[in-house]
Amino acid sequence: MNKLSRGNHRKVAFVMAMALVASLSQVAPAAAKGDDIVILIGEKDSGWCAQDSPGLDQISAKNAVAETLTIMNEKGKIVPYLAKTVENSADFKTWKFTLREGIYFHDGEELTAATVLANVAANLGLNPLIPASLPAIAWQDGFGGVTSLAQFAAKAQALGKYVVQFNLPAPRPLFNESWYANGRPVIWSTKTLQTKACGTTVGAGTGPFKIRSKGVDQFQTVLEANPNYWRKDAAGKRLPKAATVTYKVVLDAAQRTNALVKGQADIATFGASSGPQLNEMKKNAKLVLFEGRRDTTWSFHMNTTAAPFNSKSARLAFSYAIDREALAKVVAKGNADAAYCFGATYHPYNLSNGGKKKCATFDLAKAKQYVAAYKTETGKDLTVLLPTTESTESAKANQAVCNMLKKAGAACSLMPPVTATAVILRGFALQQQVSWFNVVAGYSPAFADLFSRKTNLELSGFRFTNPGLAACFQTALETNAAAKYQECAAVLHGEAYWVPTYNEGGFIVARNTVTGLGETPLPVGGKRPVVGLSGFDIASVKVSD
Amino acid sequence: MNSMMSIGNLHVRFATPFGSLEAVRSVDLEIPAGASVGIVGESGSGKTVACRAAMGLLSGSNVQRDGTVVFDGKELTAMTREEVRNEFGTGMAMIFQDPMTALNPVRRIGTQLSESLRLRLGMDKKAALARSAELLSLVRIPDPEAMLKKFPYQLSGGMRQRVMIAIAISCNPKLLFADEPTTALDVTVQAQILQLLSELRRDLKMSMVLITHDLGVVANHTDFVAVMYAGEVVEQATTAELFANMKMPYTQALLNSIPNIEMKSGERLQVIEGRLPNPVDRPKGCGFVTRCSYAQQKCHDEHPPLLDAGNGHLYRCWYPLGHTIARKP
Amino acid sequence: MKYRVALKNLAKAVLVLFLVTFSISILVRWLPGDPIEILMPFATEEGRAALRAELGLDINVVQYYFSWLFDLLRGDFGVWYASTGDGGGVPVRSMLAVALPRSLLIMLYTMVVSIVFAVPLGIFLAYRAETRTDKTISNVLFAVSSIPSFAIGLALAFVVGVQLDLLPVIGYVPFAENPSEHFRSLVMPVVSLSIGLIATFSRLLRVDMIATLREDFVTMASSKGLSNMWILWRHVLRPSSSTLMTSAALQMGALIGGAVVIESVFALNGFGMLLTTAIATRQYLAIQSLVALIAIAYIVFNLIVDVLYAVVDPRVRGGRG
Amino acid sequence: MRKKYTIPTYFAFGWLGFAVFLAVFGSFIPIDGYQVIHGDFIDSPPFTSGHWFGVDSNGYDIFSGIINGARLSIFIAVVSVGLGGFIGSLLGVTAAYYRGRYDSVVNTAFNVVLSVPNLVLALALVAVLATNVDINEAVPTWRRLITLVMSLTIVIIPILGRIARAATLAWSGREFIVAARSMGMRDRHIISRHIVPNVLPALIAVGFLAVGVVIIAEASLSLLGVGIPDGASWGGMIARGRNDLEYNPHALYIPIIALAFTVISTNHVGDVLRGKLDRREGRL
Repeated sequence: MNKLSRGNHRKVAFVMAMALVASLSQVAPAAAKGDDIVILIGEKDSGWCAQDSPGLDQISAKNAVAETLTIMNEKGKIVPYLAKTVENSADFKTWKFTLREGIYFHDGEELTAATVLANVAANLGLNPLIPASLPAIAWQDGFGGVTSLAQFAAKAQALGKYVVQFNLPAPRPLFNESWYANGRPVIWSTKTLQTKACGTTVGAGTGPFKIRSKGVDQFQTVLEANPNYWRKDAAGKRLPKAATVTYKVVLDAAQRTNALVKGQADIATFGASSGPQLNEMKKNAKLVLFEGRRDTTWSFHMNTTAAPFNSKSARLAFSYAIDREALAKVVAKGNADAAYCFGATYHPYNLSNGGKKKCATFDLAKAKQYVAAYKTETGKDLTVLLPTTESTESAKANQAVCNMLKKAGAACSLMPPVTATAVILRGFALQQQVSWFNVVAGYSPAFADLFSRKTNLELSGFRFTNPGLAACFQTALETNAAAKYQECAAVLHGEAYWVPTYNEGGFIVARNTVTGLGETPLPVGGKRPVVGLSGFDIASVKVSD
Repeated sequence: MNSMMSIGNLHVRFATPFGSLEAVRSVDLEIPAGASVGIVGESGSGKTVACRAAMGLLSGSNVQRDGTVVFDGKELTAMTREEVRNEFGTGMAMIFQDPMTALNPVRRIGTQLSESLRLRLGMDKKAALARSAELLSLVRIPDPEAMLKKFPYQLSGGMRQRVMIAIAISCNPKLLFADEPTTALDVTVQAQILQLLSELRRDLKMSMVLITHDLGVVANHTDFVAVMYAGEVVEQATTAELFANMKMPYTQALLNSIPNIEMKSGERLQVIEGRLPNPVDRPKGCGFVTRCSYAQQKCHDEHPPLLDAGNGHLYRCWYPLGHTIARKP
Repeated sequence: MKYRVALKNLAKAVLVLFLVTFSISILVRWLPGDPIEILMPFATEEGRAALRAELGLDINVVQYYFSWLFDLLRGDFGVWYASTGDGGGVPVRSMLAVALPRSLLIMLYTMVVSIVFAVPLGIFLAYRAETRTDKTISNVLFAVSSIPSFAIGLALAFVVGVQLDLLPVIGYVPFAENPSEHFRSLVMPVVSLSIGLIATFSRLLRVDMIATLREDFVTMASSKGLSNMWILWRHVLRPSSSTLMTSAALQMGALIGGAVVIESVFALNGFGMLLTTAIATRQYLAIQSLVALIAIAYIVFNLIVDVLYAVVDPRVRGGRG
Repeated sequence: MRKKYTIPTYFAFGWLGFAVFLAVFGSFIPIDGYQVIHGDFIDSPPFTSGHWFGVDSNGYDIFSGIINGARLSIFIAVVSVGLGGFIGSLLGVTAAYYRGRYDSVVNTAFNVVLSVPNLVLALALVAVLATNVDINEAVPTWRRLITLVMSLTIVIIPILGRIARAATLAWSGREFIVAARSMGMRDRHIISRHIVPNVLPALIAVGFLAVGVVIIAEASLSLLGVGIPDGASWGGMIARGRNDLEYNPHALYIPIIALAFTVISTNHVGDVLRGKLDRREGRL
């Protein structure tokens, strides 16, 4: 026992209480906001330049800085944007882009035909400083596989200071779409293209905002208003309206929700997989939700070059095992539709679009049957490995799928994110059995490129190596006929190369103090959609506070 | 007379972070068969280390032992660890100073006592336990059967020391080291234990080395005495010779520091002033010089060799007692 | 003499450091898959060869280790390869410049807060030892120290952050930018990390202080008529704090990497996140350099505590000889 | 005199017994497996009929998940602490007993492992060991489990090894060890009969604490996505329920409570055991 006498323990308690009070009296008022907009996104910044492959969240940030020649309006039509007009020959082989005059990059360069040619060359990997880019998937074959600047000069030329003409070897009815490609092929200034750090920390575009800082840790990008921005609002007033925009990366949807509810951010983006959060935010009077059209189909893509999905039985077993209604419910909580065909019903690939053809379905008995068939075929049990990312949503959704597969008698486990991330870095699904893939195909069938072409990227596991199917899609691409697309799509479904799971529209949630989302008219008429594939129009956004 | 153990030129050095420490320096010692030899010295004088080194109980990478030890005609210092181990218990055994720490607190007396019988003598469990009970009665422990089942903490100090002795003699050793066997006990028990040891030695025909700081103990229970100071033997003789003809001032100081029943009340007990020299950094002269009331300049400058006063009486002093030299004021 | 001991300890620390970094070199080589395929899927042959040389895949692991070591000593922590797959990237050093200060500050605040609360609490409990108050609080602390910090963090973010609307739920604000926001942004992460530590520390201190209170010099001080507060703070605290300090040093090392989960809960993107990402994305050079940093920090903290022992407890200073 | 157990002690033993019971006999309880999706009950609160603990947002019954998680969490903790404790104390005890170069090597190895935070170490080990060179080949669940257990074992080895070493150092200086040697006992005998019985109480007590550490470590690894595949452990349930905090708090808190109760109980039992096992020594 203690040798101290008792009595003044009150003093001890008092000292402790004082310490407690002293440490809690730190609370200070929140910082003032004004024209500073904070946007939370769920994707890390891995670079914006031609060679990088940002996802949708980062593209929306990137498009606030750099813009595309064409753009998609809220009706889903591709219209000229940095280009004033886009003309094509009747055979879709010659395309002429006339640029707007008087547009200047953030570094002072004027937008001219020469700038556009420099950008194309960079995207094709002809700029020795900038390696080949991902948009090249969409372009390279269109240019007939050019490998040198000399070859390139024959295909693309400046017809004047503001006019560029492309001569293609094969018909490309959707060449103007390739110049949009969901906001990817932006036009950078020539100096930017010649910097090795292009898009990582620096970048001069024509957009409403300039880069103030881009964190090397990939978690924060701060933009400031471009005073010389070329577009004006409906009243002819100067844009942009905000002084600064901060894109903060917060990987977890629940944290984005918390921060938004608290007012730590003005706008945040969400996928339908954040269903519980979305449902809760819908009830919050301080928040406004915008949902895009449900035309993004989350699908499983099978790697047909390796076991087990080189076997048709395995693919069919997988396709029949997935209870799409249950999955949509688990993942999106009513914020997405179960998907049986590619895209929404109006999509040219969609087999039920004006047709009577059937898409993939859920059928447990058949799934079990094909699992057994695979066993007979190969002597092995069907074992599936699903890649996951760090996010809770990913683990949740994949686990639900895994359990569906187990119900059908297949073995299934989740690939841990530490492995999956490394694998994904090898170039999408280069070596995975299967991967989630969102087919952003709402208005445009351009993703047929993925099935039909050879590129320098050799994503052989990623694309179909089925020559017959590739030819089918090539023809579809050249004719742009819905019937042809559907013919190819029927093979896709029949062979279960792709397994659609659910359709989502994507969400943008803003606080009710935010105004101007999707308001600015496009120069050629129409508007950008609030929830589009390349981000909303940030130029007109303002916070009233 | 047969020699039971003969220690020649024994050195023990410990490597420490502060340099090499020589705990035992050039010790020569003869232990005749059947005799009892006392080793006397203050704590820290190296007596325990010397004995453990002689037995081969010191181990570790920081210990260096030089010299020769011949036990029962076998040269221990030339044997492997395993061969030496085979001599333990049956050849030589040791009784420890503190029976409190020398018994394993978590094991029963019976287990601890019988394990050496089983492991060293190959007895079966039953025989070993029976023999254990005999051993306990040999060391005069009442009700040995009940004692076998007890844990060390349930015993008094004297009882524990008896158990220690029983363990040590369990395998009939030829040579028994008793390292301050009574220091931890109270005075009445001390006498009983020493008496017991002497009787056991006689009955079992063992040799014994009795390590102590108490010259009084030595006087009653040993045949030969070696006095150690700072790692060296400083005086050595038969017990009778030593007490009759003391040569070392240090031995005398030790004798004076024993409490005496005949002391008058109020009379101060003499203590040896000062400290042992730093074992890492020894003075070059006599180690006792700073504490010796007879010290001269020569004692500071030169280390005294071991001199022979006849009768096998060895001492290490430039100015032994009996010389007529003025005491320092 | 004492310098020799210090030098020997230092030599041991350096040896441990060497072994840690060398083991990591080997471990990194074991990571499955061809690093070139992962870091540079789109590179040219020359680029691949260059990266191969940079990662030391063309030389044996020993040679590679030493070249990495010399780079590290020169302050070159290697390159963080961009996901572009062309072998380009940013220096790990600049990534560290962003992430490290955050984590260090969080650690520092956590330690300060934990000790500031744990010491009075430990003293109070020791003072009231074996009373009902002590037993109740001790049991509660015991329970609290068993709750994982992320659980506390998640609950705090929801209740204090969203429902009570008191503190920000995400993000980090640098001190230079806005001092008051800086502290506000770190309150919840620090509290979630501290609660367990406060419980652990005060329990440790309580036990040691109860032992010290039994010693005679306390009776002595008491008999001199000194007040209990004075005795507790001036006489008892110092000799009772060695276990607390040891534990604090060990926790320091663990906190550096262990705050990973809390960093993800509050979207702080500090050192822990950097390290996890480095492992996930096979940033070979970065993994090595980051782990080496942690090991260095751990070892330095332990050396500092050795010195602190001597400062706090003179017995350590004198007792060595 | 036998000290009476307090209420918390009864609770701790009771809970651990219950958890072990669930782990061993959980599969005989007549309810659906944890993987069954109860589509109609998604997000049901606790005490819904048929679902005592409610249903999480994936449609999994939480009670069933707790039972299954008990099995995994306890298996992982017991095996890795048992194995790590065995290897660690083997190394620690022999190192402290034999000293010398062997001791330096072992001690340095412990320091090397300890200087990397255990979560980082486990994460790196899982990344290395639970990945196939051929990505197309699924890493089987048993291998993931073994990898996780191995990683946590490696984390535990130096923690318990150091304790064993320190305790052995203290005990091997005691006279009874020298006494045993002076009687000609073999080293192996001395270690197993004289040192281990004395070191064991401390090891068991710390071992129970380590069980708590491992359970939390497994949960943290799950939160980082490298835990037990399919999120079947308590940590996995927490990781899955994390985003549902505001909507289905029970999906997060029930596994956290189960986990915290278990950790509190193991810690408490560790404390009680230490007191009990050390009593003989304490009386000396």
